[in-house]
Amino acid sequence: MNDRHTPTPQRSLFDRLADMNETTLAALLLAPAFIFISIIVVYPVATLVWNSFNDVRLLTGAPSRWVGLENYLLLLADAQFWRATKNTMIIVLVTVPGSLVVGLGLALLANMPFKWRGPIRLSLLLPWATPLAFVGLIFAWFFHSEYGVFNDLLRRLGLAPQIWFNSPTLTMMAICIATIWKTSSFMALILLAGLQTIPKSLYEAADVDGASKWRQFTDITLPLLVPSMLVALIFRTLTAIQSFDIPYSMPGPGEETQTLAMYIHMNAVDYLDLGYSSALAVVMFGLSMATTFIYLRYVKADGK
Amino acid sequence: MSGVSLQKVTKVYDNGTKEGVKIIHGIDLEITQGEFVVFVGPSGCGKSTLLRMIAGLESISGGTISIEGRVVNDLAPRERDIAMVFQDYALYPHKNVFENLAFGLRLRKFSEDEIKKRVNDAAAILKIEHLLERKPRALSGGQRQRVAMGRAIVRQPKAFLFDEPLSNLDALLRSEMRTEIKKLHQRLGATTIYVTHDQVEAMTLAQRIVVLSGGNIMQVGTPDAIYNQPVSKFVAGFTGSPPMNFLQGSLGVCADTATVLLTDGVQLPLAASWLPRLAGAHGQEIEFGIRPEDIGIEAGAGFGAERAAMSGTVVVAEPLGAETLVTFACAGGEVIARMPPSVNYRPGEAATIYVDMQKCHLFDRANGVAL
Amino acid sequence: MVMKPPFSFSRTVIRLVLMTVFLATMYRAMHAQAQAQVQVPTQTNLKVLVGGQHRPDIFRELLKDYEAANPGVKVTLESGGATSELLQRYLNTVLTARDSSLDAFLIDVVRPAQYAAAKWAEPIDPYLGNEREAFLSRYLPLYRTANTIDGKTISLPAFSDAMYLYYRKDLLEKVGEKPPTTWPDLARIAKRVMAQEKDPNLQGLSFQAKAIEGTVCTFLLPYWSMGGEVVKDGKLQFDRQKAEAGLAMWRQMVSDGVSKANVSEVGTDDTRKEFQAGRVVFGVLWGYGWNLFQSGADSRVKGKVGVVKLPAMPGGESVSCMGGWSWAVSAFSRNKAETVKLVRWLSSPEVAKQLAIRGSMQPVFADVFTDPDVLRMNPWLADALPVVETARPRPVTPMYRPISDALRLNTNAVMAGARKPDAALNEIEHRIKRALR
Amino acid sequence: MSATISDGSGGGIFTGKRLRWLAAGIVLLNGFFPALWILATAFKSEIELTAKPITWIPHSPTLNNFIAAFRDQPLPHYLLNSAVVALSAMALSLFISALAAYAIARLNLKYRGAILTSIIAVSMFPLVTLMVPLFEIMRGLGLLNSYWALVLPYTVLNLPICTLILVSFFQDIPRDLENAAMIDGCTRLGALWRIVVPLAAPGVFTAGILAFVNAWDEFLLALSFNPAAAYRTLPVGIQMYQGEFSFPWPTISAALVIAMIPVVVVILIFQERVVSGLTSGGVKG
Repeated sequence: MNDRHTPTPQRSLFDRLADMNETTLAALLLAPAFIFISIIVVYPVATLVWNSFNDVRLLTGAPSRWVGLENYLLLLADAQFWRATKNTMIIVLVTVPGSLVVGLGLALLANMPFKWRGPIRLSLLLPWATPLAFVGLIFAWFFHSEYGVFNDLLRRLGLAPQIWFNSPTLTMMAICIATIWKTSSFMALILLAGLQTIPKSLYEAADVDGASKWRQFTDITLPLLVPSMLVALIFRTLTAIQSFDIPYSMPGPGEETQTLAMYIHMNAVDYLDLGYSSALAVVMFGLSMATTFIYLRYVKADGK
Repeated sequence: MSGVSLQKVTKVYDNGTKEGVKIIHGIDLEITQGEFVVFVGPSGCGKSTLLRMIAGLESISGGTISIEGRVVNDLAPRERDIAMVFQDYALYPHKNVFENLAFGLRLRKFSEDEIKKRVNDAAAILKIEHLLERKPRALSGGQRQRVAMGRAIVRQPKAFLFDEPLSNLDALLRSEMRTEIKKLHQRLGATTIYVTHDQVEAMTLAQRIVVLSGGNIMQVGTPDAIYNQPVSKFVAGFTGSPPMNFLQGSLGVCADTATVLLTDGVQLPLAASWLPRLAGAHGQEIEFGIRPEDIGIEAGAGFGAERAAMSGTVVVAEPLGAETLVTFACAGGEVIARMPPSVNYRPGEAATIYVDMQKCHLFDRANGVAL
Repeated sequence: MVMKPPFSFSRTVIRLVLMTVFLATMYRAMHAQAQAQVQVPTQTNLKVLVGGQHRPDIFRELLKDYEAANPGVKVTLESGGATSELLQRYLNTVLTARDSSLDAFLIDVVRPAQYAAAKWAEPIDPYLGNEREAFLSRYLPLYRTANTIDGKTISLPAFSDAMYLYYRKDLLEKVGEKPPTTWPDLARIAKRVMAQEKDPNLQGLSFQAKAIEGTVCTFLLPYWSMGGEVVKDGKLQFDRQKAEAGLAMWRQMVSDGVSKANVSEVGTDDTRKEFQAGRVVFGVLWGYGWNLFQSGADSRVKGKVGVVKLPAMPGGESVSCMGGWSWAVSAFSRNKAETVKLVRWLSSPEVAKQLAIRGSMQPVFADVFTDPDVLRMNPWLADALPVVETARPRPVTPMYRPISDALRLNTNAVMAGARKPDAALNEIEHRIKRALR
Repeated sequence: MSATISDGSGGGIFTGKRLRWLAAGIVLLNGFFPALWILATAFKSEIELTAKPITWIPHSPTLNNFIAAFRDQPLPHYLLNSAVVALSAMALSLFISALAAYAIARLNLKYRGAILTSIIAVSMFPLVTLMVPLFEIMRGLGLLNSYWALVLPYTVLNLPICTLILVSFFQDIPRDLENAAMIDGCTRLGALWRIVVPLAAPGVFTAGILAFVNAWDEFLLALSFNPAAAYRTLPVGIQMYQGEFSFPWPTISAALVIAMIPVVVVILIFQERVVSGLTSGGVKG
């Protein structure tokens, strides 16, 4: 039967490329990713570090000048830097656990057997898909002292309405509430994914063993969710450190509720002070790194 | 004409050291066109690696592989004009059966008519015409197996490669598909290389069996040769079900007689035909091998002239319907014998068994080589 | 593994790419078409940017006249950020990028120093030649100075502005008071009027303390009045006592009930709206309010409004905060000569007159202030000229923006009660020093 | 809302129908309330907006705000810009991360772990920190005020999550499928595009949706790199409704409603895939 062989496909240059040995092929496949990363991340980070040791103020028109650690020294003496850092840390410390708890609650609720899953899913996806800048605007409106729905609710409950954006504390509260609303839904989606990978048989076994629902939650659900939670927490923390859109849309009095990201943006775009803003950025990058390492250490310790 | 030819083929994996790990140690093998060859051996023996090297899925570290006279060392799998049936079938889950079969033809730019014709022909041969519209996940295991074979057939390649294709099927389907494969080969007459760890498949399908171990060829031969003239204890122990029994002993060789001395003082006289081969082997440590069907309970008909009696104790009897397997403890070891269903042993019972000394095998205990 | 229904990735990607390309092409085509309509050979295309608050509609009409008078020149008007800050942020990006698509733009009167230092504006002088002195001397001296940095004309004045004290003639007459000349005086009169009217919605004084540019003036008005300076010869010259007294004066207004408690939420137009609604006795506001008070459809104060210069601190002098905008020619423009020509026209007395009549924008020429046609539409301009002539420019420095932030954000925080004056002044000092380092 | 409510597994404490309704109510309220409120605001007139006490449902609904939303700003233009940027960034990041993920998941790589880690490390760099030098780069390349100014950074910022998801999906696909395709006549890359990627469709889809939403969401770079009206994306464009002196809430609400419609439609169509993609294990890294 072998009289009619199928023809061998032509070997084009592309084929030769495709047939090369695996290491070369792998290098080629990884190249676009790394070229892009070099342009968009590596080179900028290098410039950033370089700029942070220079006085680069485009507004003055003066040429940039090596100043060593001067920008960092300025930063240490800058009350606004410390305030912005404090605000950023507050947002991290409030909204990360906040969105985890709310997200877990939403995930548990959404994991219940509903007939109509569509609306439930949509309601989990909607906050996630609403751009942060919109969320900022919407919640700024919610907290408006005269026409906002929050004060209306307070009034209806017989409580005193507040001028939210006149007080740093209340503004921070409003920012945190908006942030938690926006971020808890994605958290819920990830945790929902985690919940659905827990085998039913574990709960059946626990039922047979006579464990209460609460014990099942603390002894089965929570521990098995830890891996999903950790991943979600790392990403959530990194984004919380970068909080910009929501605080930007909901400014409090003065710069009392400015975040680090906003301060960097202000120095960079409004003051065109690239040296100082770079130093700020390097500090912020340090914060992100440190956070990631702390998490990773925890993950490793947990792994053992 | 040569179908597939392997010359000094080696495979070395990089493990960080300078030498690497050698998986295949210089294989030489000629497979003639249209021949059905089975690679058999325990897992890890390198049979699958060798098959994948022929397919082009593994690189070749040394030597040459040629298919119908063309060296294929540097050709990509698609350029070797071979077809392969995988252990888990590897059907494209997102394509229906027709498209699974047609995929290779489409890539080779066949006309639509030709594709239809070939797919329909293959489907007819494999009796899967009614499944063409289905997706793989809607097929049973046996049907998937047929589709996988169909995908190979439509291409009309220079060689078929089978990688343990039946191991995921249950026993009944397995023997059915075994028959199908054999029929198919008889019908198509294509060069076929078939990898399995199942010696029954090897025995039933192969025109020639290649027994592999540790990346070396142990023996190449027809099923009959492999079964009846194993070159080593390894090959002997690999074929047959249940496998050959081995008892430890030594040789007693005189001028005109040779005897196997087993433990507990059991002595078995060897046929005279052995003598030429055993010159100077007196006292040599050996393994005495005898297949279960060559042990009987009586000196009656069906056995060759020279039988030796051994006394032993019944350990367990396993009736299989057509026969009963009886395990005896004797001569410091255990032997399994294939008995007629009529035997009626109780465990612990003493019995005398007869060994057909015409069919026995002797292996050097040090290196396992047949004497 | 469980497989999803058929899904061809490549097909989807191709579709997406095609869709994107289609959308982009469509978009480009739309644009190209819009431009093709005006594409005539040998034609000069100029692009001019104004802010959203600069009445682009009026400019568009005026530019049609220019195009008619100058065949071969086509001017496109783009309107950018709504506030001075947003407009500047836009220009910051465009100009740092050395983008040549904008030929001229309106810049706030506080910015020429920055444009000079950053070399973003093409100095006008070389294009004026011998006419230079004659041309520039027509402008109000204050505005000529404001647009001249280190002897170079960075931009040409477009219109002037200043902060005025608007007051309710009717209410003051009722209590028999004249417009106040000092801030304590103002507080006193306001309290009398409020006591007289017994209207809980009536406030004595509306001024701005929201974190907006106008709040810089709020800080500076009493500070200047006492003779304070912020930047001199590029160095900070900060008088804490005067600054503290100024802030104390404003806080006093709130604690006395003359001004609203939430003054930190009050922006420029809040003052305008409330005054217009008849809920304010005195209002500190830019010139744009007049027209709206007198002719706004829903104005409740028609014919009841007076304008005077701002009160002084006790023992100090009366000052106003100088405002206004200027035309700058982009240093990256590809048609500088044509653009200078356009900008000269835009800042000419003829255009100033039109702007004053149609949009009641304040001119930068003394004779336009007193032009009969202009005065017929805007009689108040007669009163405005002396105020404008004595207004003071905000600190002239390339680093104006950070200084502005320091002043207004801290003033806002103090007025919101979120920061102690002492801490705020420390911060003002610290940040300005840093900006000027 | 704390963990005390339920174990969530197959009913838990919430066995009663009424409690289940309560749970659904909480989730729905949380998800929909802001959107509904904005929808209601969009139909209110300026006068009704400042009425006290505020009204929850518009008394005399008006479409004027929608008209104003289209009149005051080129809203369709912003929508188009957002769509072009988000779709291009999505397509590009899927393509690049599919190649990288394939190399990591399948090929013989020496420093597999380190390579994956270094791609994921990209997400450790806060956007604002990169903004200034990126601005310089875009300026240098003359890309400010262009689609590329956003597409390039969005592509890279999506690489970590896309690569992570695709690697885990690729690893789930039996190698022999690819081998079969190569024997059938595909090149290695051909097998990647024809067999591996389609089979990883749920993962590709999840990664794509995440990439799309991330790009659709982004504000900071869009604000800084593309301030010109012709290239403004929606989040930036929406901010343009506010004036020097005013903040027209009803118009902004109407614009928000219009801006959200495409996303809601996309979610309605794809919600099944989004959730199943996320839950099929991709995101858990």
